[in-house]
Amino acid sequence: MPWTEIQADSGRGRANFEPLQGCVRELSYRDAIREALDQALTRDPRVFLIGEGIDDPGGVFGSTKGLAELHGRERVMDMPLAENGLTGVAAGAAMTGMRPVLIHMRTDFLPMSMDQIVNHVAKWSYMTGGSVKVPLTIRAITGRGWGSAAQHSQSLQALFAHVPGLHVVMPATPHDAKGLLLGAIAGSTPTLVLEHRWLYDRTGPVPEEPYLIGAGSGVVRRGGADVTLVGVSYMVGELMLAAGELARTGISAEVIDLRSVSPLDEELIAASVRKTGRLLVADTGWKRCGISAEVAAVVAERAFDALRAPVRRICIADCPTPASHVLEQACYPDVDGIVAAVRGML
Amino acid sequence: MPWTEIQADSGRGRANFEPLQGCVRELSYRDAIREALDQALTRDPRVFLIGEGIDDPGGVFGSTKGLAELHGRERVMDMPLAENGLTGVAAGAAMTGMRPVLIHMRTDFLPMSMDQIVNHVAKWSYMTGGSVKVPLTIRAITGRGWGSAAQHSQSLQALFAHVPGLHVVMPATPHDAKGLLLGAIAGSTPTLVLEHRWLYDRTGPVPEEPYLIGAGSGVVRRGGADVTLVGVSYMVGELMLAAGELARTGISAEVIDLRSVSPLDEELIAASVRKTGRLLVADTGWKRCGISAEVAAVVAERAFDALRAPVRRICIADCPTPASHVLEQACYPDVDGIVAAVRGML
Amino acid sequence: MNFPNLPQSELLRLYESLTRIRLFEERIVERYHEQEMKTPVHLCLGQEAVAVGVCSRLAREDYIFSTHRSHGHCIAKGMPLRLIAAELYGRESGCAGGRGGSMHLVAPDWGIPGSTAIVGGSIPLAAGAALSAKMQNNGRIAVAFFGDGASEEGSFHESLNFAALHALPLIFVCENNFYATNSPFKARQPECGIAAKGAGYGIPSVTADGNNLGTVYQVAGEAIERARSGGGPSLLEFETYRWKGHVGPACDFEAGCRPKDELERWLERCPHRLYRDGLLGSGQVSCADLDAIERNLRHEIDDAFDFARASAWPDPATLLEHVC
Amino acid sequence: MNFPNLPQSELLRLYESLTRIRLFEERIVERYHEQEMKTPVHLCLGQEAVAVGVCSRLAREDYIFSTHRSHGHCIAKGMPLRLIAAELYGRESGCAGGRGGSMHLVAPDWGIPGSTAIVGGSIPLAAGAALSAKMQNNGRIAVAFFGDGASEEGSFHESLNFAALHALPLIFVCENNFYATNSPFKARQPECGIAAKGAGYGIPSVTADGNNLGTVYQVAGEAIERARSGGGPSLLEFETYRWKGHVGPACDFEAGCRPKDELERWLERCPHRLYRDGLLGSGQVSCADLDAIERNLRHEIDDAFDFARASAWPDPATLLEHVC
Ligand SMILES: Cc1ncc(C[n+]2csc(CCOP(=O)(O)OP(=O)(O)O)c2C)c(N)n1
Ligand SMILES: Cc1ncc(C[n+]2csc(CCOP(=O)(O)OP(=O)(O)O)c2C)c(N)n1
Ligand SMILES: [Mg+2]
Ligand SMILES: [Mg+2]
Repeated sequence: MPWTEIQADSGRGRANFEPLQGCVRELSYRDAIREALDQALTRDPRVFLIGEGIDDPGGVFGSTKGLAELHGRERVMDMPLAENGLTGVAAGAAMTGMRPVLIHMRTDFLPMSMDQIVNHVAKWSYMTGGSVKVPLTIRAITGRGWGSAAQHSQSLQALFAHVPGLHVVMPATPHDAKGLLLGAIAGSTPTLVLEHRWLYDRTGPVPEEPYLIGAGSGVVRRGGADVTLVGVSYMVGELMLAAGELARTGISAEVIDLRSVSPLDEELIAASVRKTGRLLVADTGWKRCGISAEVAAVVAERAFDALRAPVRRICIADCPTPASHVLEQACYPDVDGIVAAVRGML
Repeated sequence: MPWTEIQADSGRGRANFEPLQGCVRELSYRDAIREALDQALTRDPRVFLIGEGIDDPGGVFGSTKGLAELHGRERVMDMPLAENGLTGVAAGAAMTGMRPVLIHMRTDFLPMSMDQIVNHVAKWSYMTGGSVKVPLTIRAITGRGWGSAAQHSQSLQALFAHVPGLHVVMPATPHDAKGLLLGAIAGSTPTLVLEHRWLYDRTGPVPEEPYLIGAGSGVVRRGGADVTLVGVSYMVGELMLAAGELARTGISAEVIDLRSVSPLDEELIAASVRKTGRLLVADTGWKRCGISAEVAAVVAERAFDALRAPVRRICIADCPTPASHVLEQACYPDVDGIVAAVRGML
Repeated sequence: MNFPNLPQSELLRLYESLTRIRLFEERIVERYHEQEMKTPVHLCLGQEAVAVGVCSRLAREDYIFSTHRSHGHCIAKGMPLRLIAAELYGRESGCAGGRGGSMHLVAPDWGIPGSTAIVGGSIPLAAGAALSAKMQNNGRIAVAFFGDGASEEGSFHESLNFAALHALPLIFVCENNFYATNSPFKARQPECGIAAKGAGYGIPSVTADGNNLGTVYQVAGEAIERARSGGGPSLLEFETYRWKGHVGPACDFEAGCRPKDELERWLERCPHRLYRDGLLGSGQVSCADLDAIERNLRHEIDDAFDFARASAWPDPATLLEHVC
Repeated sequence: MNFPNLPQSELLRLYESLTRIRLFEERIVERYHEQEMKTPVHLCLGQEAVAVGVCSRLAREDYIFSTHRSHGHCIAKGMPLRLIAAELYGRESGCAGGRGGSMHLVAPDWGIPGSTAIVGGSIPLAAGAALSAKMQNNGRIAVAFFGDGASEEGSFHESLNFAALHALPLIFVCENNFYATNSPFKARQPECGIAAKGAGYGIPSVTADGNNLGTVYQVAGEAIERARSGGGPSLLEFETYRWKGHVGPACDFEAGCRPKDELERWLERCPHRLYRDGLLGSGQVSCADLDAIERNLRHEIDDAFDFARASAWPDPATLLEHVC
């Protein structure tokens, strides 16, 4: 079992936006994903990738580019357009000794396979009394912009975070993209790895050796005393920018990158809010029953007495994504909105 | 348009658990649903019902019993086992002049049709700039108990409440079952009516004439000063029992029946918590990113300074539903647990 | 009666399996009213020959994925009755530790990675197991059991296409009992039959008598042989009939769910009696041989139910175990 | 060339429609680099004959449901170019007020209740419109346009079954361009063809040349006639080819997505040139007639693009309008 040789990295508390100690190599988020897949395919014969067009010249925005040539089309498989059925196929393979990575170009295609994900994959371990595990990894990418509109821009993490039996991780850095993906592939829990298209070109330090990050641990990206800013995925970078902006007027913001929305690092959040007394949550998805609701609820349960201001939630607008550029801009949250919200809390 | 003759009933603040003024007729929740369907079919030729076995002798736990004989099998249609496709069929019919009511025996079958519900039905009005509406009503029933296990007992309202473009209502009384269902059928917004199997035999006053309850308004079922208990569906009755129990030791609980989880009656909740300073939310579904999270978040946003105790959430356990009776009992929340939680808040 | 030309030992093995299912299901009917099996039961009485004919041709390592109506498949595949009975009784010693109940029978050691109560769900899962076997080149094959209703789900089409594309070692076994709950076939499908769907994918497909064990044995054998030798998937539609209501131990024709004479016609074609008559008619065995087998089976079933009822309940403190 | 034997006016109407699509798509190619159309475009260059052959046989009230690659269908159905162009430019005057973009063209007044970018989604929606027409007995029929990729989705199978069961006035029109994004047909389906799927449901099904407008016109006409007279659904698979990349105005063979000689072979079978040559060869029209039509069309397109670019932006304050 090649995975057992790899040290799991809880990563808690380390600011991965800073250069990693001793790690000088920079990689893009895209290449970090690709490296993780390549290493998993190389080290573990049980791993295979499957997805629509993953072996084509584009290679899922570059994240699978060349892997079919390296590892063969039996292990880097194209598939028919049949998301639900193929999720079942991948799950059935996972139940019988393989470690599939199922890849979707858009998170929007996941609702096609909700039956298999929610009713089968998430429940199989429990329904079988733990006797059959489903070590399935599902990658899906959320985009933004260029008029992709309602069916090609969704950020649906809450639908999966709601359902017990799944892990849901959302890397914000190249380092975490590699580690969380390898952690998902190595683990025995079915895991959704939700990536953000707008992070693909971002670069950062990524160790060459394989390393695993398990689901469930957030990290403090920046320490602060006046307000806790909690975010996921693309919004973490926005929060970091907002924190920088706020610092210029003397407001000290702590930024938490959840990395995992299921399990959720409740203690990290609660401890921070107990310190700062203020909470703003920024999510790439919708508000109602979303990740931001859960984070707010956790704080209302665990740190209510520390709260010195109303909780604020910064999410995508409560509508399907519009196509027109001017509406898009109104729909997506931005740094100015975050900064203004924080100022309103003080 | 027969619907315009019917007075919409906002219902806010009326305690429907008490006999309605001037209404003496009692009906079961099951028969209230059946009456609503019968009246809709009678008054509006655009209405038709479609679902697996809805014309059989059982008639969806009695809720459609005899309607095929009364209105014909063209309007009370059996269908193939093809939930996603048939949701699309119903949606296509709704886009072109009909008012279908699609019926599922179990809420668990809704994930099969998430693609059509989330990607099509919920988005069509917006994607078409409001030019094509989808007046589709989807009924689904959640059960409990008798070892139905993980795939036959889910309460998935949060998955739908998360998605803009849908209304999601959950009647707790026979009166609301009729009014919310008629409201859904009469409206132009696609609406999920989520019923609870354990309420089917409950009786209560139900006016004979058709009446509409729109989505979005909760009701205070019982006034109180010390704690706000917010619930939906089957949990409302449990909260009422808990409130009675608490009253015996001098604790005055206000009970809110949300009736609608999307839209959510935020102001009703916030106003109550501003008065009582304490919030407990009871849901039939899971906790993480669930209805209880949203209610807690709304309070953390809108009434944080009134809170005098941590928010408490009482939900189904964070696991798929087990089959064994002894595990089932541990999995579902009960009145004792609610009472104990409230005592812990005071 | 297409009675198989087989060695006596094989004929008796089939009889034993067929009878084991029959008696086990009858025992559930007998005891269900006690309300100690607190789980819905979807009995396969009347349909046993499909399970036996198919599973008797499989190796223990081969995979089957079943549905809400899984008892027969699992018993025929060799799963010990104790594991099933204890699961029905919600006990810790059940195959899923009481978490699954009747609809989620599982026994990895007997090639049963699980069963699903979502109609159509078993089909792509079995295709996945077949893919897995192919990738691991371990010589195994997979069987998807499903009903006529499941053939209407998109997952059936998606799996047919994928299996044909990759020539997977997979057998699609449809038990067409002409009903999905109380909905008759003709309210759900045009009269083309289910096997007809296979042709569109180039998959060898047949419709056969599911109440004739000899026929099932033969048809399944050919498909399994083809799958094992790299010939790809097959689709087998077996016509059969369920005797009891969709769920529970009672009949349903009194409730108006199905015409009584339809049931009566099918009762005359009882798969167990047909096979037993053929067996006795073949002159290879005596009544006494068969009675002895039945006696042993009754002991086996007594033991399973006793074991189940004597087993401990799951500990509620373990509620959250095995979620992930 | 199966050139249709039709009155001159009808022949010219077809030519006009075919050319309108061609020129409109070419205009997008011309202007897309300006980055003012901020929406992905899936062009139908090379596939126009299917849209024209089918839609020219429909009444304005008949329904079509289209996909991400919908421009041709909507234009052929009669939707004004202004509504499309303004939508591509994200303007308030677009068919969806700028909310839909290129992939969600809609025009209820021209029988277009909408288009979906979820592959396979258009099929059950069209079946629903057909059911609606049948229930309302209003004489309308519905068309589901979809690609070869969509035929792999379960929704295709579910819709075939439902349409056959209820003899719906529905035409399944599959544009088989042999690719889904960059995945070739043979990586996704066995070599049975898509029309072969219809037989399993008793649905009349044909595979035909989608680049020959005459053929499409004839085949579609027969199916539409059958649907309108209560004869139920048909499945039409039209073989064709897309000239541009899956999305955007560029070619994709340089990127290695498809072999260049494949494209070249299909370019030789340009549906527009084939039809134009046939038309001229028929002796019924002159080059000058056709040039006049083209000139008018260019003005129509100029007008549409000018209108679009001169139109107001949607007001961000209306962001939350039309959600429900
Ligand atoms: C996706 C889904 N839809 C509906 C149901 C409810 N249901 C349970 S069994 C059943 C009938 C299945 O019929 P068939 O596949 O023919 O199997 P049979 O019961 O006849 O063995 C139905 C509709 C379900 N469990 N799953
Ligand atoms: C359900 C779903 N899966 C995947 C995609 C991504 N996607 C968009 S278009 C397309 C190819 C569709 O192929 P086809 O149906 O043949 O239509 P074509 O583009 O060739 O016209 C794919 C895979 C999608 N939009 N929806
Ligand atoms: Mg059946
Ligand atoms: Mg194509």
